Formats: sequence, C-alpha cells, structure tokens
Amino acid sequence: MQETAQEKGKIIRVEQLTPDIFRITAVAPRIAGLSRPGQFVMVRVSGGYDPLLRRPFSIHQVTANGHVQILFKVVGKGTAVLAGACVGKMLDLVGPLGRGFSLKPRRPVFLVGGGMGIAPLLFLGKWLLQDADPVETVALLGARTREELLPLVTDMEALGIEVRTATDDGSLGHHGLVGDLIRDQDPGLGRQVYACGPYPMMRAVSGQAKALGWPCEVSLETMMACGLSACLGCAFPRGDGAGHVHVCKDGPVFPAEEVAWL
Amino acid sequence: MQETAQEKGKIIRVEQLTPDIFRITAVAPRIAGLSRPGQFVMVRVSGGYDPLLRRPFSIHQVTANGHVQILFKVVGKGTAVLAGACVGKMLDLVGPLGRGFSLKPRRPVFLVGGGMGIAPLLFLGKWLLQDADPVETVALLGARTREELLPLVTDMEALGIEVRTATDDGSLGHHGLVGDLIRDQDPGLGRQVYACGPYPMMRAVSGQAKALGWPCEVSLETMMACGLSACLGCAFPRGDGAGHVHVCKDGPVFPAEEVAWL
Amino acid sequence: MALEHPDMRVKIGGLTLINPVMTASGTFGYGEEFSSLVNLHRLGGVILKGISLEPRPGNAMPRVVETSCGMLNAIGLENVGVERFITEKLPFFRGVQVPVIVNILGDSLEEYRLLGRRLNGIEGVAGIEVNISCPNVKKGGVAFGTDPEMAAAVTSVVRREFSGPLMVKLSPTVTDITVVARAVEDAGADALSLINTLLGMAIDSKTRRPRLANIVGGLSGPAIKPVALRMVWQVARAVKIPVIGIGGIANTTDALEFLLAGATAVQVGTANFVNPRASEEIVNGLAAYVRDHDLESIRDVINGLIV
Amino acid sequence: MALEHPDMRVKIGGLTLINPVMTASGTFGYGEEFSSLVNLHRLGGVILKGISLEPRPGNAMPRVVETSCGMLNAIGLENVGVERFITEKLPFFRGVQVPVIVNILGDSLEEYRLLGRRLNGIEGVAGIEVNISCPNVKKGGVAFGTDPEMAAAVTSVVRREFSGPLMVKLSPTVTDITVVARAVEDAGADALSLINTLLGMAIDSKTRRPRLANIVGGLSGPAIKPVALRMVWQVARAVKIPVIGIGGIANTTDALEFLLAGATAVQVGTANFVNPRASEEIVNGLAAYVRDHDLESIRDVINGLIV
Ligand SMILES: Cc1cc2nc3c(=O)[nH]c(=O)nc-3n(C[C@H](O)[C@H](O)[C@H](O)COP(=O)(O)OP(=O)(O)OC[C@H]3O[C@@H](n4cnc5c(N)ncnc54)[C@H](O)[C@@H]3O)c2cc1C
Ligand SMILES: Cc1cc2nc3c(=O)[nH]c(=O)nc-3n(C[C@H](O)[C@H](O)[C@H](O)COP(=O)(O)OP(=O)(O)OC[C@H]3O[C@@H](n4cnc5c(N)ncnc54)[C@H](O)[C@@H]3O)c2cc1C
Ligand SMILES: Cc1cc2nc3c(=O)[nH]c(=O)nc-3n(C[C@H](O)[C@H](O)[C@H](O)COP(=O)(O)O)c2cc1C
Ligand SMILES: Cc1cc2nc3c(=O)[nH]c(=O)nc-3n(C[C@H](O)[C@H](O)[C@H](O)COP(=O)(O)O)c2cc1C
Ligand code: FES
Ligand code: FES
Repeated sequence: MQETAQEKGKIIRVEQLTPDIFRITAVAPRIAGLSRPGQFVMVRVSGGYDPLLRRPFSIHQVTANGHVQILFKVVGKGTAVLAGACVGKMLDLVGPLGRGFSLKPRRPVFLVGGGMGIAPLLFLGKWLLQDADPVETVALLGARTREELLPLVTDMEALGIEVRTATDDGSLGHHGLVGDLIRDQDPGLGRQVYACGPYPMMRAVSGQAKALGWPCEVSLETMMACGLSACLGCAFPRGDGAGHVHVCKDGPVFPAEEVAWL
Repeated sequence: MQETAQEKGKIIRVEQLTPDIFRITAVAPRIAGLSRPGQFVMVRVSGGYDPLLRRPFSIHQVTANGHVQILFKVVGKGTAVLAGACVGKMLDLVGPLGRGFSLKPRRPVFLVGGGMGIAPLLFLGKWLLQDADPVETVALLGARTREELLPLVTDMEALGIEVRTATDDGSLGHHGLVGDLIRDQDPGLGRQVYACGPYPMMRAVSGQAKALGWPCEVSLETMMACGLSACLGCAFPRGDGAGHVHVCKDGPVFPAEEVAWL
Repeated sequence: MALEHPDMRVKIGGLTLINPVMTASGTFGYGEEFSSLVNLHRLGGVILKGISLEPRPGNAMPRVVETSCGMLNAIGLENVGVERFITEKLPFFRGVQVPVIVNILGDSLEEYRLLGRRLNGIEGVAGIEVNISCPNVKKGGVAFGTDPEMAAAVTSVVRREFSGPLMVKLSPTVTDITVVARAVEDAGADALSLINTLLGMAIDSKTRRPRLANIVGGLSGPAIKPVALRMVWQVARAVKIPVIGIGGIANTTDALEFLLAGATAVQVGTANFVNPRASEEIVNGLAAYVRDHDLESIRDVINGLIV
Repeated sequence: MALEHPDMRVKIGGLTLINPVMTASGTFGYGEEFSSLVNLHRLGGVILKGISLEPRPGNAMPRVVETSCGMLNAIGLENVGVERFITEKLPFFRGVQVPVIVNILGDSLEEYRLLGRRLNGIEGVAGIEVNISCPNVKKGGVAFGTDPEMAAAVTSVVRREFSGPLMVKLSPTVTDITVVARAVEDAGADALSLINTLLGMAIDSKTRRPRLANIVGGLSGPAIKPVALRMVWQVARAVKIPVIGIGGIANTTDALEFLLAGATAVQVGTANFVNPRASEEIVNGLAAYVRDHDLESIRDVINGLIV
C-alpha cells in the first residue's frame, strides 16, 4: 500500500489565470515529498458539511520547499467555494492518492493534454526532465481558447519542453482537436504517449497511439466520494469485461489498452 | 406592517475588538434608512446550507451613508463563520425586524447594557442625542472583563454620553453586576430604563426599576429560525399567562412589566 | 419562438394555478408577514399555518433547532383557530389576487369533519390541504397518516363536507407511502401533497437534554430533499391524481427536479426562512426555463424524467 | 481523580470492545485501505464491506452522488464474496489487534444461513452484523428489514448457524422501527445496529435523468443524524439488548449524543470519507470526555439523557 497523509496546508498563493481557472499553492511538505506525477489529492472545500465530500484534483506541481499546487476550473459548488479561498487560510488535503504515470519511458515522449487534463502533465514533464538521462519530450496541449491555454503553455515552455498547441476556436495553434496533432506522425518515432483530458480526447488519442503501435497511458476521471478506495463508488468496467476496476485505487492512470472505452 | 428589506451589502470593515468579539460594517442603505434602535437584522452566515438558518443580530449602528454595523461574540457555528468574513464579500441581510425601543422617553434615561446586549444601546444613545431636545442620558455598561468592555465604553463616550461601568472581574469600574449600579438610586429621578443583556441581568434590572417606580423596557433573546414572524418558533409566555407572544414580531423590546419572568 | 409570457398554469382538482409554486404550511405565517418581501399575487398559491377548530397555544420552548442542512421544529401547531382565522387572517387576502389553500389539522375524525364543513363555501378559501400527520388521540396518538384506513377515513370525512379542491398531505414516516397514497386517492382526494417533515431529534451533550422541549420534532430543509424526491417519484407513478412536491425545495433547479419526478406543483417551506424571496424567485426561474427551452408550457416538464 | 487511561470498555453480546467506536460497513473498505491514516488497533472494532456468498460486481456507474450535507450511494453491494474474503481480506487483520465484525447480506434466507454457517468459528471473525436492508427477491424485492416476520426469520436462521456475537442492522424505512427491533430481539439477536441508509433519489435537471444509474440509492451523512438519533432513542427504550448507533456521526459530540440516547456503541460511516481520521479522533475525544468529567467509565454516559 502506497503511503498517504492527511495534511492541512497554509494557502500561500491564489492565482486567477482566467475568469474561471484558478491555481492554489499550499504548504504541504509531507504530501509534496510523497507525490508522483499522475497522482491526485482529495481536497476538503469547506469547513462545514455543505459541500460535504472532498473533491479530487491531480497534483499540478510540487516544489522542493514542500509546496503543492492544484489547478482547477470552476464547474460546480465545490470548485466555486475553492475559488473564493483566501490566502492564509488552511487547505485540508489527503494524498498523494492513486497510481500515477510510469516514470521510466526510455523512449521519446508525447505529453498530450486537454483543458484541465494538462494539470498533471506539468508535474510529469518536470519529473522526466530531472532524470539523469532525460528523454526527448514534446507536449501537445489543447484547450477551448488561447486565453485558457496560454498560461499553461508558458509554464511548460519554461521547463524547456517544446509545445505544440491546438484550440477549439483556432485562437492559438492548430484550429481543432489536440488529437489531430498525432494523426500524421511517423510510426517509427515509437513515442510513449501520456494523455490526460476529456474522455472523448483520450479515447481518440489512445486509438491513434494504438494505430501507430505506440504505448499510451491515460488518466481517467470518475465521480469520487472518498478517493481512498473505501467506498467503491469510482468503478470503471474492466477491459476484459470481468467486473470493475476502481479509478482511485487501480488508477487514475491506466495503460490505454486496459480501458474498455465506452 | 413595518417595512422590511432583503439586501446584500458589501463588507467594508471587519474589526476584531477582542479574541472573540467582532464588528462588521456593511453597506446596506435601504436597511440603514428604515432601522430604528432596538430592531434587528437576520444575517445569512454562509452561502451554502450549513449553517442553514439566518442568525439574529441587533443593529449596532447605522451611518448617514447607509452603513449597517453588527457587533457579535463568537459563541457557535454561525458566529464563527461570520468572524471569518473577508472585506469585499457580500453580507446577506433581512431587516430591520421587530419592534425597537420607544424613542420619546421625555425623562432622563438609563441605558443598561450587559455584554453583547450593549450593541443596540449605542444606536439608541446616538438616536436620543440627535433629538431636538435631547434628554439627559447615562449609560450603565457591564461585561466580564475590562478588555471586553472598554471598546464599547469608548464608543459610548465618543457620543458624549456619561458611562458608568461594572465588570465581573473588577478590572474596570464597579466589581460586580451592572444591576448594582441602579440599586441605590433616588426614586425621584424618575428615569426611563432601557435594558439589554443576559436574561438574569434584565430580570434583576426590571425588578429594581419596578421598585423605584421607573418605566423599563427590555430586549429579549430567544432562538429564532426565521425572524420574520413566519415560523412561530420564538414564542415567549405572555405576562397574563394567556398563550405566547412572539419575540421577533411583538418584540424583541417589551415593557418590562409585560414579561412573565421565569 | 420564446413566449413573452410563458404558459405556467397547472391544474389541481378544479383549481387552476397561474404557476406551480406555492408556499408550504407553517413556513409563511398567515401570508401578511411576507407581503413586504414577496409579491404574493405572483405566486401560484399560498398555504398558511395549519388551522384547528379551537385556537392552540403550541408547545413549550425551545420549539426549533438547527441541524445539518436542516432544522427540527416542534411548534405544536400553534394557531388562532378556524373562527379567528376566517375573521382576522383571511380578510387580508381580499386585496391580494392569490389562491389561499387552508391547511387543516385535528386530533379526531370529528374535528376534521367540522373544519371541512366550516370552511365549505367560505369566500377566499380556494381549497383545503388536510394535514394527516397529526396524532389521533383516540388511537393512542398514532398519526392518521401512518395508517391507510385512518388516512382514508379522514379524507372521506372532509370530502363529504367540503366541495372545493381537496389536497391531502402525506406523512413520510411510513414503510410504503404508495399504499397510503392509493387509499387516500380512493377516498376522494383531488390531489396529494408530500412530504411533511421526517420525525427527528436533537440532543445537547453539554446539558444532556433534548434540544426541543417536545423531545422529538419534524425535520425539514435541504437535508430531506432526496427522500422527498424519491417519495414523490414513487407516488406520482402509483396514483392518477396530481401530486404536489414538498421537501427541501430552495431554488429553481430543485423545483424542476420535483416536476420531472412527476409533481404537478411544488411547495416551498423552510427555504422561506433562509431566503424570504425564494418562492417568487422560483416562479421567475421556471418561467425563464420554459422560455429558454422553447417549451409549450411548464407542463412539458411534469413527469419528464428519462428513466 | 482523572484516570490516566479512562475505562472505555463496552460489551456487545459476548464481545468486549476496548471502546465504543467502530467503523460502518461499506465506508472503510476492507480496513487495509485506511491503515496508513488510522491506527486500527485503537478502534473498538471494524466492520467491513458487506459480504455475500458469491462475489457481486455491483451496480452500473454512477454509483454515488452528493446531496445537501449527505450523499446517496447505490454501490450494489459489490464485494469479493465470502471465500475470497476469508482467504484474501481477513488475513490482513492477523497483524492487527482489532475485532473484525463481518457484515453479511443476501437475497434469500438460504444465503444468510450459509453465510452464518461459513463464518462460524473462523479465526479472526469477532462477530457478524446482518444487513437486513437487502431486497428479498422471493418476496418481490421487499427488503427483509421492512417486515417484522422476515426480519425475525433472517435473524433466527443466522443465529442457529453462528455461535459468536450476532448484531442485526435495522433499516429506517419502516413505519415503527420498535416493532422490527423487538421481533429481531426475540429471534435471538445479541445487539441491534441502526440506522442503515434512508432511501432517496437525485435528478439532474439538465439531462432530465436520475443521477444514479440505479435511480434510487441510500442516503447517509450528517443530513440523516436527527432521524437516526430519534430511532436509536426509541429502540433503546423498546429492547433490552445493546443498541449500536449509526447515522451522520462525524465527531465526539455526535457520538456522545448517541450514547446519551441509549446507544452502547457507535459506528462512523460517511465521515470516514470527509475526515479519514474521524474514528480515531472520536476515540480520543470520548476518552478526554471521561477524564474531564471524572466519570467512572464511558458507560456512565450510556442512556444518560435527562428527559
Ligand atoms: C482523479 C481526478 C483528478 C482530477 N483533477 C482535476 C484537476 O486537476 N483540475 C480540475 O479542474 N478538475 C480535476 N478533476 C475534476 C474535479 O474533481 C471536478 O471538477 C470537481 O470535483 C467538481 O466539483 P464541484 O463541486 O465543483 O462540482 P459539482 O458538480 O458541484 O460536484 C458534485 C459532486 O460531483 C463530483 N464531481 C463533479 N464533477 C466531477 C468530475 N469531473 N470528476 C470527478 N468528480 C466530479 C464532485 O467531486 C462532487 O462530489 C479531477 C477528477 C478526478 C477524478
Ligand atoms: C433579537 C436578537 C438580537 C441579538 N443580537 C445580538 C448581538 O447584537 N450580538 C451578539 O453577539 N448576539 C446577538 N444575539 C444572539 C445571537 O443571535 C446568537 O449569539 C447567534 O445566533 C448564535 O449563533 P451561532 O451559530 O454562533 O450559535 P449556534 O449555537 O451554532 O447556533 C445554532 C442555532 O441556535 C441559534 N442561537 C444560538 N444562540 C442563540 C441566542 N442566544 N439567541 C438566539 N438564537 C441563538 C442560532 O441562531 C442558530 O439558529 C441576538 C439574538 C436575538 C434573538
Ligand atoms: C416551522 C415549521 C412549521 C410547520 N407547520 C406545519 C403545519 O402547521 N402544517 C403542516 O401540514 N406542515 C407544517 N410544516 C411542514 C412543512 O409544510 C413542509 O411539509 C416541511 O417543512 C417540508 O418542506 P421544507 O423542507 O420545504 O420545509 C411546518 C414546517 C416548519 C419548518
Ligand atoms: C458508500 C457506502 C457503502 C455502504 N455499504 C454498506 C454495506 O455494504 N452494508 C451495510 O449494511 N451498510 C452499508 N452502508 C451504510 C452504512 O454502513 C451506514 O449504515 C450509513 O451510511 C449511515 O451511517 P453514516 O451516515 O455514518 O454513513 C454503506 C454506506 C455508504 C455511504
Ligand atoms: S472514490 Fe471511493 S473507492 Fe474510489
Ligand atoms: S423567529 Fe420565526 S416567528 Fe419569530
């Protein structure tokens, strides 16, 4: 069993990247130290019981001095409360949770991110580059608009990672889906693909990777009541049709071929 | 029916007078304009449903430019949430509610306040002094400690009102109950007494006023679910033993002799 | 084309409401208290504090206590009695164009019957809602609403005396609410409203005493919405008469959920304490929903759940 | 004089727990999942995911949804089945000094009987909790727990096969829970645990569909505490055997309230998701309460409500 901690971290920064995208940095050394790219934390959004349940967010970045960052879009009650967090208040975190990306690709890498799915790929990109013998890494990042994508492109490029972009409205890079950027690749490149984003994007990317014969890992999202493999509420049909896997325990990252794409 | 408004006021100041006493100032011109001393507002403490019910707070002060102030001690869930309010956030108020103090005493006045009961007496004191022909007003203010009492004494004195103090621990003024300050008064003074504070204090003060033959009004506190005379949850036994009055509608201020002191 | 004034009408027995939003008994006083906060004429209907034959003083204090996302009340059905209601409270509504449905309560079949008779034909009384969650003192205090026969008996007793629209309000504290629902339907009810409060309790661990003088009380508010929604869905599929949904409704989305589950109308209760304008805001919200989705009328939503 | 180690022991049938705090079935996985967050040996007992004879895949997704101060679950009793439970899950507890009470479920009397037999005398099984809220497929899916006779039948069937401490977990969806409680007591249960979840539903008004694939689900969390507390209080006064309180318990004060209402022990459920260390914190909180109030033991609190 992988080690998990419950830690209350002081919020030291709340950044608003767009009208509905925020980044929160909290001091949580124990969790930061244990975290691996692709893992997530369960965040308690209110001190009271409404909202009651914790919300899952992938670990966006960790820093040497024990800071943990989450990047999120306001989509409902919990994220709305979180967006109103004041610096100096405490953020109640449980983590790191789940199984992240494999960290020894030993082949050139494509980081394929869509929307908030880009969040864990920054941590992964940084981790891969810190390897003694880092593999060549390219990031294919997509979002709806330039305004949503640019801040994340800047962060990725700051790591020294080449970024190719795609936006639904064509305001930045390719006018279309990020999956399009893989389609006409040379199979011989034999890249390891790490994909995270909306379900349809991951389904398409895993199909293209399969066609190219490339290994591909995807990070799935399901409703989560606990994130601690206690409630069994995060089931996902097994690829082999025999019962369920549990995304918070067996994932969230899965080899693409293991996923029974619906 | 007295006019009531629902108004969301921007919080422009949050003052911490002691470790557990706070004062919040919000911009609520409609309510400020309608308010009379002794009336209260029902404050929504959280955007969500936990805590669910609004909390009643007497109107502590109103200013010409439409500000409404409440003064409160943290005693439970709602006041704890309220104490964490950030400047700039909105405070959801309903009011002014209830029947306040009579405003034409036409005799010298004693404002007798205990603890948070002092809150409405500042508004009353200010109101009485603004009268064309103001009556002589003295405030008898009590609290547990000097630390709790001093800020309120300063405010009252700033209005030009003479203040006599009493503290449980003797750290300011008379070492004992504020009620003691009335006991050896000359009945001939014929003062109008306005009392607000813990139940035992008001019961004692109303007894002393009766003994001196002075008119006395008291502001009662009961649990309140609505404050809008809709739920009937704020019942108080009638003096004449015939059923109940409702503190949020028929009060909170009552002539002392009408109260069936338990 | 988006209608300027969307068709929000719904029918309950012979009564047509201009929209499906009513206020729940006991959470809106006698209506006048809210007149400066809510434009009463914009509501589909108002249901006022439960009325008994004789005035009732109500229970000892404390009568209300907050719980997680809810509240308990043991008011004890304090009310002015049917005579003072007709002479002092009803007249207020002569100047207000909104149907007033009178909620009645009793502790014997006879009291319900007399109330039905007394209110029959009274100008200003648009209908009756029978609260059968009251204890039947002749049956050891068991609530009428928990036993299908007793529930049916109350319904027919009032039905015989009152010719106007008759709504019966079901208690949730039963094993199978559809059994009581069908019994009441067969006894002649024009519509069913549900749910009344769940029976609950709160304890102060410092004083080691119940927080309500009455020890137990009725649980209401957002906490009970999932139970209320499930019961409305079950009952709407078990009876043919209109069902009125009550239980934790605080905003337009809540109201839509009850309509989708099969409710023809909804009642807003505890939410009135938290947001006094909740009922009117829901009327506006439902109208906007009909406009934005180009619906014929709000009735398209009723029973619209895709299962 | 404040005891260094206050006496927190409570007895359930033949089983003595070091303190009254247990975890509720289905909210603590198979125990191992929490081992890095909670010191399991400090708990009074752990009750794990409900076990059936054969493994069950559980319901389709979505299986859980949040409500106001609560959540609905329709997991569908997914579990590894009794054989894999004994060989794969139970062994973990050989290294952990905490009583493991196995929650069992079935859809026929025969399945309950076989489960009782299979678990009888198994090393590491400190007791059985019988979940009678499951639908009896032979009686049209009516839950065993809603009918006193069926509830008694399940109890006696397991009682005959299992000699260890036998706890029966009551369903709240009944008109009068004391009737089922007495029937189960007479059928030989050593203790009663209540409440299981309330039956509820949630609807997404955008998609017009239920939020749970199973349409209805079990409501749990702080929202249901007032109902659970009332039922524990009623049952504790109706039976002589120990009662274990479950329902929205998240902190020490909640636990004290249930003990005051008559519970001998408590189970922490949904709170484990919100605060994984809740159960251990409540153990510490109760110990501090006994010390600070100079009580003989925690047992002084049981049934201490002043009414
Ligand atoms: C493993 C994992 C990692 C994630 N990482 C990120 C991230 O880095 N950035 C980000 O913006 N979002 C992320 N999400 C999605 C995020 O958890 C949801 O956006 C968030 O839970 C919505 O909560 P809410 O209260 O705002 O929405 P509401 O709709 O009010 O939430 C109601 C309930 O549904 C759950 N829920 C709603 N949407 C989702 C969803 N898409 N996935 C899971 N649960 C949901 C909530 O947790 C809550 O329990 C992640 C989800 C998972 C499962
Ligand atoms: C007319 C009136 C005016 C008041 N004015 C002031 C004031 O100016 N300053 C101040 O500090 N306090 C005042 N109070 C008391 C104040 O309302 C309570 O301290 C506050 O409601 C406590 O809420 P809580 O959530 O912190 O406590 P909790 O115990 O968590 O509250 C639980 C519930 O009990 C109610 N409640 C608890 N204590 C009281 C109480 N003493 N009176 C009424 N309801 C209570 C709460 O409103 C809430 O509904 C006033 C009360 C009334 C009735
Ligand atoms: C303070 C209070 C008083 C109530 N009085 C009555 C009543 O007199 N008659 C009745 O049938 N229901 C009464 N109810 C029940 C409500 O009408 C409604 O059925 C219940 O509160 C659930 O709806 P809600 O969650 O929207 O409040 C009362 C509820 C509350 C909170
Ligand atoms: C996700 C989940 C799964 C559950 N699984 C079971 C189960 O398998 N068997 C059972 O008897 N009760 C089960 N329950 C009910 C709990 O044990 C408990 O009775 C109920 O949740 C009320 O307690 P709480 O409010 O503390 O959660 C489950 C509850 C939840 C939330
Ligand atoms: S979210 Fe509870 S088991 Fe995965
Ligand atoms: S607090 Fe509701 S009627 Fe007074």
